[in-house]
Parts: sequence; C-alpha cells; structure tokens
Amino acid sequence: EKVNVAAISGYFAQGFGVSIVEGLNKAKADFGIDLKLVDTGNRALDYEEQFSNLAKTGEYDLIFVMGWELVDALQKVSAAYPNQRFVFIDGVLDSDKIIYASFAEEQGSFIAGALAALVENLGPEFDKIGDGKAIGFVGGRDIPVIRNFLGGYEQGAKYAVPDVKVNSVFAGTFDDPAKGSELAMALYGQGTDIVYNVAGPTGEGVMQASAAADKYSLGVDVDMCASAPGNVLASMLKRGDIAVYSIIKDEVEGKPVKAGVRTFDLASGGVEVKLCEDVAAKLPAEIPAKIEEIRKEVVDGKIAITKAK
Amino acid sequence: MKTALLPDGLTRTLAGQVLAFAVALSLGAVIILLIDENPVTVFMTLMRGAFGDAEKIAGTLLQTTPILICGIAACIGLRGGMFNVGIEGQLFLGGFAAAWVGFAFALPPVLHVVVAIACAILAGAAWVAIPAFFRVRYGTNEVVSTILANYIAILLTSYFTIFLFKRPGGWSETPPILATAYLPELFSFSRLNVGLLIGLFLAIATAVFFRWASTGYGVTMVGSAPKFAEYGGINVRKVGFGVLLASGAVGGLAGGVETLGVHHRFMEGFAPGFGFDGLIAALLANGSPIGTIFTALFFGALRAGSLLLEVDTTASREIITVIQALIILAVSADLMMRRRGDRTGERRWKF
Amino acid sequence: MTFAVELKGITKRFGAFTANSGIDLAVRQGEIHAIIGENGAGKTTLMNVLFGLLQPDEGTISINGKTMAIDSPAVAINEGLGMVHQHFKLVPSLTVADNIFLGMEIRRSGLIDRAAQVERTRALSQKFGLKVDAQERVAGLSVGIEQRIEILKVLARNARTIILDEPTAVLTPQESRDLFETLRSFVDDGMTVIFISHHLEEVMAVSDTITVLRDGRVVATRPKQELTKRELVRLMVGRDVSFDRRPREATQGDAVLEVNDLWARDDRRLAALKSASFSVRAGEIVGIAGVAGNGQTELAEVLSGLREASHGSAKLYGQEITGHTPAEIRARGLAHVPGDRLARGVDRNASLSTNILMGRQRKAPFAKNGIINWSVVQDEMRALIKRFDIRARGPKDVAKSLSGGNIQKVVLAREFTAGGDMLLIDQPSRGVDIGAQEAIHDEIMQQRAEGRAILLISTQLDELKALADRIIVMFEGRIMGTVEGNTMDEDTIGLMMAGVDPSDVKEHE
Amino acid sequence: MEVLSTIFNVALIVATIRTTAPILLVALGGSFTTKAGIFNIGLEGQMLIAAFFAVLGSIWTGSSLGGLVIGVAAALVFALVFAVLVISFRANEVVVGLALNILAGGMTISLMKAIFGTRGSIVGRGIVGLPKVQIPGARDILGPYAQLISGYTPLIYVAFIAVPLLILIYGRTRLGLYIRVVGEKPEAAEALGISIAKVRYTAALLCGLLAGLAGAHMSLGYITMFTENMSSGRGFMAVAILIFSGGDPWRVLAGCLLFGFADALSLRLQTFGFPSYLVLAVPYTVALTALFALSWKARPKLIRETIETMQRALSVHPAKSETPDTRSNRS
Ligand SMILES: Nc1ncnc2c1ncn2[C@@H]1O[C@H](COP(=O)(O)OP(=O)(O)OP(=O)(O)O)[C@@H](O)[C@H]1O
Ligand SMILES: Nc1ncnc2c1ncn2[C@@H]1O[C@H](COP(=O)(O)OP(=O)(O)OP(=O)(O)O)[C@@H](O)[C@H]1O
Ligand SMILES: [Mg+2]
Ligand SMILES: [Mg+2]
Repeated sequence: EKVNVAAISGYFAQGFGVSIVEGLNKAKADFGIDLKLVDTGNRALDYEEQFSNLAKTGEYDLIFVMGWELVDALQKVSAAYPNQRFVFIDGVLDSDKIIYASFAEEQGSFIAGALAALVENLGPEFDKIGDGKAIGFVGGRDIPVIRNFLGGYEQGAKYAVPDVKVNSVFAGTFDDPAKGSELAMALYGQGTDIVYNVAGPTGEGVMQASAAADKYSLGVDVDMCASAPGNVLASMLKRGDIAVYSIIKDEVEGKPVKAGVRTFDLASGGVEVKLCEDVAAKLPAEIPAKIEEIRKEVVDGKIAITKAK
Repeated sequence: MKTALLPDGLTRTLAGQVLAFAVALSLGAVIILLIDENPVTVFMTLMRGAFGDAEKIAGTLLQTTPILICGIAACIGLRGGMFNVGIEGQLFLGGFAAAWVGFAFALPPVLHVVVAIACAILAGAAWVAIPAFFRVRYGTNEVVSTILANYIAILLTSYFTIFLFKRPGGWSETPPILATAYLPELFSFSRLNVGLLIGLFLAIATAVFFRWASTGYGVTMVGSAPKFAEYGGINVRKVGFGVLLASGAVGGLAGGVETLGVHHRFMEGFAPGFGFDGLIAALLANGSPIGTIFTALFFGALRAGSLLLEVDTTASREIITVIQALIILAVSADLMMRRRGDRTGERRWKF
Repeated sequence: MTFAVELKGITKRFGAFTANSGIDLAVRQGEIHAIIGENGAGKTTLMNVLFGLLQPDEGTISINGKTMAIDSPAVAINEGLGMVHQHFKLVPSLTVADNIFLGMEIRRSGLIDRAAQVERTRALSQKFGLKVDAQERVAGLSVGIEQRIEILKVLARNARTIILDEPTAVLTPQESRDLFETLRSFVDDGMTVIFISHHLEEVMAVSDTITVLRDGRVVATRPKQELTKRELVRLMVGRDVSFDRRPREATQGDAVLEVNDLWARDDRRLAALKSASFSVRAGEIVGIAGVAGNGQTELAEVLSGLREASHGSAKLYGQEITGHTPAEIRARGLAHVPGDRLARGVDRNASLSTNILMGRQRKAPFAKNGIINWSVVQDEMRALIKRFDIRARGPKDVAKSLSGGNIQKVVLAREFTAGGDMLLIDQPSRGVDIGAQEAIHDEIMQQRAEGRAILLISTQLDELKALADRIIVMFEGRIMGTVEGNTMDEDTIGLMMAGVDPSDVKEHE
Repeated sequence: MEVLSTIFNVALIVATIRTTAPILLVALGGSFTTKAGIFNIGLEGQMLIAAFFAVLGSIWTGSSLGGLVIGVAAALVFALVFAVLVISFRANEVVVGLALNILAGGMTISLMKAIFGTRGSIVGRGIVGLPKVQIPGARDILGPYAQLISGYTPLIYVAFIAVPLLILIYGRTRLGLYIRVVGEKPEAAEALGISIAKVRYTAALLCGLLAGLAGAHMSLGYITMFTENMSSGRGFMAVAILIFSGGDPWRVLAGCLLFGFADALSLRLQTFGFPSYLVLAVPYTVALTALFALSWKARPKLIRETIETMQRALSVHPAKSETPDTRSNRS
C-alpha cells in the first residue's frame, strides 16, 4: 500500500521550508508516495482546524509539522487523535507521542561563525576584507530559533578568534528583502566584512547586498552560493531534505518510524557548512583545515555549545 | 450613510448584491478553471468547510468572532465620523493586556476574566487616546495617525512578548494564562467561546444605541453633519473623542476575546489582518452593526471554508483570498443601485 | 425671426418627480429675459438643461435657430452660451486669471502661459468695466468680486447669451445696481441675457420679457409692460400675497437679551464683531441690517455659543451666556435659526424626524431616560408639517429631497417649537420664494404676538421693514446706528449699510 | 564622537536616498489621485502586483526594460479596475483599495504557484535587474562623495526627478490644473465642460504608472527578486504621507525623506544593542511625532492673533468709502 504523507507549515516558502519541500518531493519521486502540502498562513486562529482537517481523515501515515507557532495546535490535535503520527521538525516538545526531528543549527552556525571569524582575521591582505575585525549577522524576526543561530555563530566566532566583533541586527520580518539589503549595507558600512543571514527572503537581500558592496555573505538553510557568486563565503546547510527523506524512507521500507527524537547535527550531516568553491579556492589552505578541526571537536563533543532558548 | 431603506429600495439592493455575487463567483470560477480545478468541487468544498457539520459551523463562527468585534469597532468610528484604521493595533495591545492579566495574576474565576477583559478594553482605548486627542484638539488626521500607530503597536507587543514576558523555551509567546481567565467555551467540540455572544451582543447593543439612545443620536449627527450637531448643542469634540475611544476599546476587546477565548496566551503576530477584515466588513455593511454581523459571518465562512479547501483539493487558500477580494469588489460596486452614468441622486463626485 | 435660445417641450424628470414639464421658452436676441417662480418651480433645472449640465428627457433646444443636442457644457459654451451659476463655481486656490481661463487656457509650447492670461484678463476687465485683480487668489474675495469673475469668465468665452441664476441674492443693493447696469450695456452691444430672480422689483426694473414658472410648467411669458408686480405674484403663487408692513400693537416687555460691548473674531481670527451693544425685549422684533459679511453671522454665532466672544458680555434673562456651550444657552431659552441652513440647520441626508429632534433628543416627551421615542417624534413632525405647511410627503422624507424654502420651514418649525422665548433668526427667507416668505413672516409675527423676544438678522431690507420694530445697522462689525420701525427710511439705512455715518448724512441734507 | 561618525556619514545619506526612493515613487503616484480628490489606499497592492509582473516580465523578455514595462502594465490594470469601480460605479474607495490590496497579495502567490510551482520567493531564474547608472566623471570630481549622485538604479533618479516634474505638471500644464480643480472644486470643472471622470481616470492611471514604477523598482532595482508581500507596508506609508502632505510634491518629498532617513538611521542604531523591535518602530514613531508636532504647531496662535486683533480694533473706525468691504461669509 502506498505511503500517504502530509506536511504542514507556514514556512514552505522560506529557506528551511524549501529544503523540506525538496526532500518531500524527492521522496515522492523516489518512492511514489502520496504527498499533500498544507500552508498554514500566519493566523494562529486557523492552525487547529487545519490540523484537525488533516488528522480527522485518518488517511495520512505521517504528518510533518514545521514551525514553532504550530506547537500548541499540534499538541492539542495529537492528543485528540492519538493514532495519528506527527513528525515535528526542528525541535523537541513534551509529548511522547510525537516523532521529533531535531536540528542542531547552533552547531552549524558555530562553524559558520568560526569560518567568518577566521576569514575576517586575515585582514586587508585578503580580498574584500578590511581591518575592522568585525563580522555580522542579519536575522529575520528576533525569535528564539533565530537567536539560537546567532548564539552558535557568536560562540564559534569567539572560539576561533576571541577578539572578533559580532554585529547582529534583525529585520523584524522575513518578507522584506529590501530591508535585508539595507541592513547588510549598514553593517558593511560600519566595517563589517562578512554577514551571515538567517532571514528567509529578507536574507536574500543580504546576499545581493554583499554583491553590491563587494563584501562577503554567508547563506543559510540551502546552498546559496549562486546568489552572489564570488561574494558568498559558504552556506550553513540545515538539511531538512535529508531529515524528511530519511524518515519517509524508513516508513516506505517497512520500518515505521516511532515516537522519539531523531537528531540531525554535524555528526549525522543534518547540518553542515558548505564552502563556496569560487571563494574557497582563494582561501589560504590553513582555514579549511582549521574549520575541519573545529568541526571534529564539535562532533566529538569537545566543544560545548549552549543552545539559546 | 444610507438612511432606512425603503422596501423597494431593499429589493433592489438585494438584487444588486446577488448580481454582484454572481459576477464575482463566475470570475472566481474562471480563475479556478485556470489552475486546473473544478469550480463546482471548489465551491462545494468551501460550503462543506464552512457549514458541513456542527463542528464546521462552529469553526465558521469562531472565525467570525474577531472580524465581527473588529467590525463593530469600525462601525462605531464610522457612525461618529471617525475613520479608525488602527483597530489592528488596538487588537494587538488588547490581546497582550488580557494575556498579561491572565498569566501574571491569580484571581478567582469570573473576576479574572472580567479584569482581563477590562484591561484589554482599557489598552485598546489607551492606544487610540493620543491620536484621538490630537484629532479633536488639533485636527490631526486620524487615518494617518492610526495607520502609523498600528506598526508601533505590533512591534511593541512583539517586544513585550519576546524581551519582557517570554515563556521559557520554544516559541515567542507569553506564558499560558491561568485557567481562571479562560472565556468559557460554548460547545465541547469547538474552541468557539462566549466571545461570539459578546460580539453579537455588542452588535445589537450598538445598533440599539444608535437607533434609540439620545447619546447615540448625538453621535450619529456628529458623524453625518458635524456643523449641525455643533449648532444643536452637541459637544462635537467630546463626542469625537469618545467615539474614537469607544472604537479603540472595542478593538482592544477583540484582542482580549481572542487571547482569553482561543489562544490562552499571547503570541507574537497572533492575529494579523483582523482589524482590516473588520473594517472592510463594516464598510460593506455601510456602517450598520447588524449588517456587519452578516458581512463578518460571510468573511468567517470564507476563511473557515478555505481551511478545508486546502486539505481536500489542490487549490490553495490564496485562491480564496482572490475570490474574496473579487466578491468585495463586485459588491462594493453596487451594480443595481447606481448605474453607470446615472446622474441623479448624489452628485457623482461625492464618493 | 430667429431666437437666441428656443426651448420646445422640455421635460426633465428626477426619478418619479418631474422638475420641468413640457416647457416652451423663446428668448429673443438682445433682450433681458427674466425667469421667475417659486422655490422648486424648476428654474435652475431648466437652465441646467439649456447649458448641457442636465439632459432633458424630452424636448428640443435651438440656439440661434440651430436645433442641437447639448450634451455637455462644452457644447453650450461653443454655441455662445455662458452661465453664471446660483452657487459660484470658482476654484479658491487659483488666481482670478486662472479661473477665468480655466478650460480654455492660453498655452505656449504646451505650458500654460500665465502672463498672457493675466494680460487678457486685464484687457477684458477694462473693456467691460469689471474691476478685478487678475493675479489675486480667489479665496477670500468678496461675493461681489466673485460674481464679476464669473461674468468675466463668461465674457472671455465670447458668450453672446448670458444666463444668470439668482445673481443678486448675495449682493448689496449698490452691487445689484452695478450689475444691472453692466447687463444693460451687454444688451446694448447686442448680447442676450437670461436671468433668474426672486426679487420682483428687480425683475420689473430691468427685464424686457418675463417668464413665470410654476410646478415645472410655464404659466406665462409676457413683455414686462403688460405685467404688474401684483399680477406676477399671482401668476407665481396662484394667489395674492401682501408685502406690506405687518400690523402690530406696541408691546413693552422686559429686556430678554442684553448685549454689552461684545467682540468676536471670524474664522481667520480677525476681529469681525466690534463692540456691539443693544438689547431685545419680550414681544419685540429687533432687526439687524447689513450687507452679508459685516459681522452678523459672528454675532449670531456668539449669541448661540458657536463662537467664542473675545470680549464683552451678553446676558439672557440676566444670566451671562458668553463662555457657555450651545447646549447650555439653548437650555436657558435661546432658539436659533441659522443663516447657513444647509450646513448648520439640517442634516441633509437624514429624515425630517431626525432633523426635528436635534436639541431635544434628551427631553420629554421625545425621550425618556435617554431613550428616544421615535413615534412621538414622528407625530410631532407630522403636526409640524401641517402647521407650517411644509411641502413634504411625511416625516420620513429625507431633508435634501425638499426644496430650499421647505427646508427653511423645517428649521423654523423646529426652533419655534423648541420652547425658547428668545428667537435668534438669521436670514429666514434667503432664497425663499414669495409665497413661502409670506408664510414665514406670518409665523414670525405670530411668535412676536406670543410675547417672544426676536432678533432678526436679514440682508433684505424689505423683510426688515415688514417685520422689525427697530433696525440696527451693522457695518464692518460695528453698529452704525438704530432706526425705529415706523420711521424707517430706506436710503438712510442703505447709506449706513455702506458705512456712512447717519450724522454725516444729515449734514449732507 | 567616533560613534556619531560611524552613523552620520555619507553612507547614511546614500542609504536614505535608497530607502526613500520607492516610497517617494509610489507616494508621488498617489499625489495624482489625492490631488484629484480620490483617496487611494490601494497603493500597496499596485506596487506589489507591479513588483511581481516586473520579475515575470524580466524573465520572459530576458530584459530589465521588458520587465519594467510589464510590471507597470500590471499596475495600470489594477489602477484601471480601481478607477472603473470608484469613478464610474462610485464604489467606496477604501473598500475597493483594501480589496485590491488583498487581491494583489492572493494573486501574486497564486500565480507564483501556478507558474513557478513554489510560493515564497523568486530568485535567480534569469531575472535581469536594472543596471546601475554611473554618472561619468562623478568619481573624478566628487571623490568619495560621488556615491551621493552616482551608482543608483535608474528609477531612483526617476523618483527624485519626478518631484520637480510633478510641480511643473500641477503648476503649468493643463492636465495638472484640471487634476487640481477636479479635486478642489469639481463643480467648477463640470460647469466648464471639463470631464471630471476623464480627469480622474487620467489621475488614477498616472498613479498606477508611478506605483508600477515603484513596484518594479522594488523587484528589479532595489534588489533583484520577488517575494510574497515584498512591498512590506511601503504603500501604506505613502498613504499616510499623502494625507498629511495633501499630495503636494514638495511636502511628499519632505515626508518621504523624513521617513526614509528615520528608517536608514534606525537600521544603524540596531548595531548598538538596542532591542530590535523598538528600533524598528523608530521610523513610525518619528513619522507619528512629526505629524503631531506639525498639527500642534498649526494650532491657533492665540497670542499673535490677540495682538493683531487689538491693532486692527484700534486702527479701524467706520470707513467712509463708497464701496463697502463685502467680505464673503461663506466658510
Ligand atoms: N438632482 C436632482 N435630483 C432630484 N430632484 C431634483 C434635483 N435637482 C432638482 N430637483 C428638484 O427639482 C425641483 C426643481 O428644482 P430647481 O432647483 O430647478 O428649482 P428652482 O426653481 O431653481 O428653485 P429655487 O428658487 O429654490 O432655486 C425641486 O423640487 C428640486 O427638489
Ligand atoms: N474637456 C476636458 N475634460 C477632461 N480632460 C481634459 C479636457 N480637455 C483636456 N483634458 C485633458 O487635459 C490634458 C491635456 O489636454 P490637451 O487637449 O491640451 O492635450 P494636448 O493639446 O495634446 O496637450 P499638449 O499639447 O499640451 O501636450 C489631456 O490629458 C486631456 O485628457
Ligand atoms: Mg434655483
Ligand atoms: Mg434659489
């Protein structure tokens, strides 16, 4: 019998959501599953009905849920429909009836921070780097998940180069790339040479600003090297695609996923930092080596990263 | 504002609205066809999603509640000649205030709700007080000041939520309110709560107030003929201030009802657009509170129906947004009442 | 012969209402043709049809013998018609020259050539002896000058036939005289003039031919020589109307209103009322004469609490009323018929009942405990419709569906029955026809007989002569003098209205 | 001092110019409708739809100019619908404006899904952005200050050049004169055979044109992508500025610059550790405060007036001229 999967979120349009949709579509193509995507919109009032409408049918083997604002509705509906299996992506809740796919974005961001700090530390000798010794961060809204990215980024930067300065700003919205670009411009104008964006479409403006200002940017969630070739240092990939794909794969292969936590971190490849080739080619060799070293230490648990909550 | 409709005027209006509906729906059908869906299926699903069973009807009413209360807030303003575009902001502040009372204080059951609602009302009124003051004292256009105040209100509640009162862990929301502050639910199977009754009561009370109360008469006169009202001994400034304050208070109430009745906490950006939906509902009903019940119900049904639509068909909710907009446009044109190029009646440059 | 304008069988309906019904009108070239009729007789409608602002439902229009459809004022203007409207249509923020050339701007390489327009305005102004300052903004100009601009506007378009709708309603007698001289000179130049007026003297004085409309039909078109004023009135109203001084018995009541050294500012915050002092006794009608805009409105507004007094006192029944709200002053017994009835006196979009309720929405028997009893209000309105002979279908009629005179009667009805013993009446018959005027005057005299104190502000001397016991003349915010009702001399009053001190007048004599 | 110079520098002015331009463009568009007596709250929607179609057109035609034309055309269609409903059918302009905003939001997302199979953003995919205009010689003459006038996308220049252009239109052309007259005193226009409807249609379409340029600037000039709801309230800001400027081009410019400056400044303040949400509210607070301050300043100046009145009262005595001053008493 065909596996029937639904996914519900308000963020399919944004970076991490895009990677999840990618994974779902790949699973659909590879395994011939039935797939239903439900966009929640942004009104909290709607969520619960949308969940019940899905759960009530009893048709879906798995329902993927992404977005912290949905947590309340998820918990209620999961209690009301105990036989319905939900997969909550990107976090762990109290309920033990739910499958959790937890991402260690702070780990990936830690590496991104370390990379940015190391490159910044090269100083004016390196292309596009000034002597400000400051790196930047543009967040979407100032919400806990984004704060977790920022926390990891800062820790990584300080770990690699203790005296590097991290300038962080928030756009207050995920939908305003113009504002993202303007924020990045402001940062670049203040001696910041590398800006990490965790801001969905707003962040796309950051990438474009890095091209306009001829500075560096760091992508997030998906590979963004193509957004501003030559100006994107790396992307911190949060592999939602891998997560959903692997979960569906288990389901299809007759190993029904059970409630519990699945962690996607540096170790499992759930998060990773991917250097952009064009820039990587110009980097002094010791930097990739140093990054790999830090990565190992994180994987081995030698470096403790605090999660922001 | 239209005065009491004559019977034949009423039929003509109704015929016009039906025609407008038909036009909008056929346009909508064309669009649905364009995205490879069956319009009949879509409309049937919409109906099922809005009125399919008791639960669905309750869902529709649940969606109707905030639109209705915001609509009443708009009606009050419109009747008094004030264009309160800031209902959205008042809703957010009211919602936050109610949540704050709900989680920060322990009070006995009924009292807790009353205090929380009172604070929501107060917050809404307080938020509009400064624009209202400048409006009546210095003539500052209230449309501009309330639009701007919306942005500030939303950012302010986000700040409160995330920086001052965030629930430890996960999402940007306040701690849950205590159960003593919950608005009682009406049915076991739905989150529909007494907020709906509050809204209906408010609509009827407002209608009665404007129809029969001496004060309501004064407000209506200030709205429709301010110089006449002033001449007749009505304190136009005081009434104008009061009207904006009342409108803001009801806007705050809408937020309070949402947090106490449905969400039981305040979340950042929890109810975007209700203020504007309410405003449109009120404008379509021509400022009549009773009419707003129906326009709000209509919007609520569309929203509720669209939730099922997304699950049961491949059409997305945005299609409903599009159809909703088409219907509003068609209905606003009032096809039968004012025919093109008809020069009688109101002069044509008066919009 | 060819007529400058010939209308045949013009019918114009507004919904079920027929404003013009089969009207035939022929205006000869080079004459002054007056059109008179009661309020709502359809005069303005007819002119709007002629000028292309309204489309007739039936009938044809010929201009200079050429039958044509006039579907826009542009066509009418093209055919040599020009119209000075009852309510002027000038743009306040534009200059005089811009207003005159609006719609026929002089342009050079696509841009408006202001200098040329000013030049042409000056030339026009000189040629026709109508003095205006071409570069001044229209906002703030006097009505007299506005009218000159309107006429220049028409002349600039080379109009050969000029329509004037109630051109003298807002003018001083002097300005009216000047206007008619101008019109005469136009006719001497071979132009044609059509004008509408409620002033029968005027009509008799200047017109060559008179057409009388009643209920949307032509009841007569005759050369002036064949008509007397009395006949005209009978044609208009369908009965005889007297305009003589109303008979009265002397009454000597107590002083109800005492005004002492009262000052006030106008909307531009300039002193508009200066040191007014007078009193009004019970059973007396005190008239305030003066050209519109000489402080009468401000006086009325201060007394009714709508405007702040900047200095001085006004006492009603011995109690100070300056600094009090309109509601408080009303409560002390002042009833006020405002001069600007459409903006102040009524809510045009509300029903008659709603209008009649204003000011007593909290009072028994109309309301109890703050709840309005609408059926009592409607009964009252029905009674008032009967008593004041208001031409309306019923209390639910919307105010704006009534003609100007009837709206005025609604306001009077409300105020006369409001229970106040001090009546402040501003322009009771502005734009009101003879028939309605008579009814209003009867009612005012009735109020006097009932012992009310009445302050009557009017720009029409006839009216004051017919009604007032004393007349106070105002000029530029000051009281120029007081004239006793029985010994009124129109010339003296006229001179005082123009700002000439009566003592100077005596010297001249 | 050092802190000040990291904020107040040439880059801040350049940023102000960038943040001002889109609002200025759309507000100048709204100036036409405002002057013509139409309250157009639908600017946001016109901008959004233009932003979307500009991207679409850019992909289809492979040229930024093509995108620009198609984006503007889309805004014009919206403006036409607005005009038909409001001018010909006399629908409530607020309802129509808000409904068109909703329609634009829903339509862009639906179309994005239908055409690109995703919702959210359209990035890359062959979008050609507008080129930057380098003014020749600017760098040689102005040195580091060259960025003040050079290196912007073309529509930024259009926005600022449009200000004097609009002043010229209102002041010296027939169309501008008619627009003003129709807004201020429609009876006057009607009586002279100027078609009110025609002038209003023209104004509404001119508004659509500029709002369309503003939208195209957002998605092809400011940045090169489309994302849901990317107009992000700029249309509403423009409406607010329009109401308090009355559509007067200089005041529109002043209002937009004030808001743009506050916006650019607030973005810089964030790096000093103020909570983002409060800093983000700065532009709106500045605008609101300015609005209140302006109306407070316009309050009756009692003292000055009293002096004036006293002077007049003392100097004026009953004149003896033949022509009395018949000041109009109509308000
Ligand atoms: N646009 C309209 N819609 C409906 N009725 C109208 C309209 N214009 C005029 N009328 C009605 O037509 C009748 C004639 O109006 P008109 O303005 O021609 O009167 P008039 O003779 O000029 O009166 P007045 O002396 O008061 O100016 C009135 O009863 C008026 O109410
Ligand atoms: N009677 C009218 N009613 C409404 N709009 C008008 C009228 N006459 C002109 N306009 C408008 O004014 C503008 C200028 O019109 P005009 O006829 O002067 O065009 P033009 O001569 O081609 O202008 P130019 O040569 O100055 O470029 C046009 O947009 C036109 O639509
Ligand atoms: Mg008339
Ligand atoms: Mg009249």
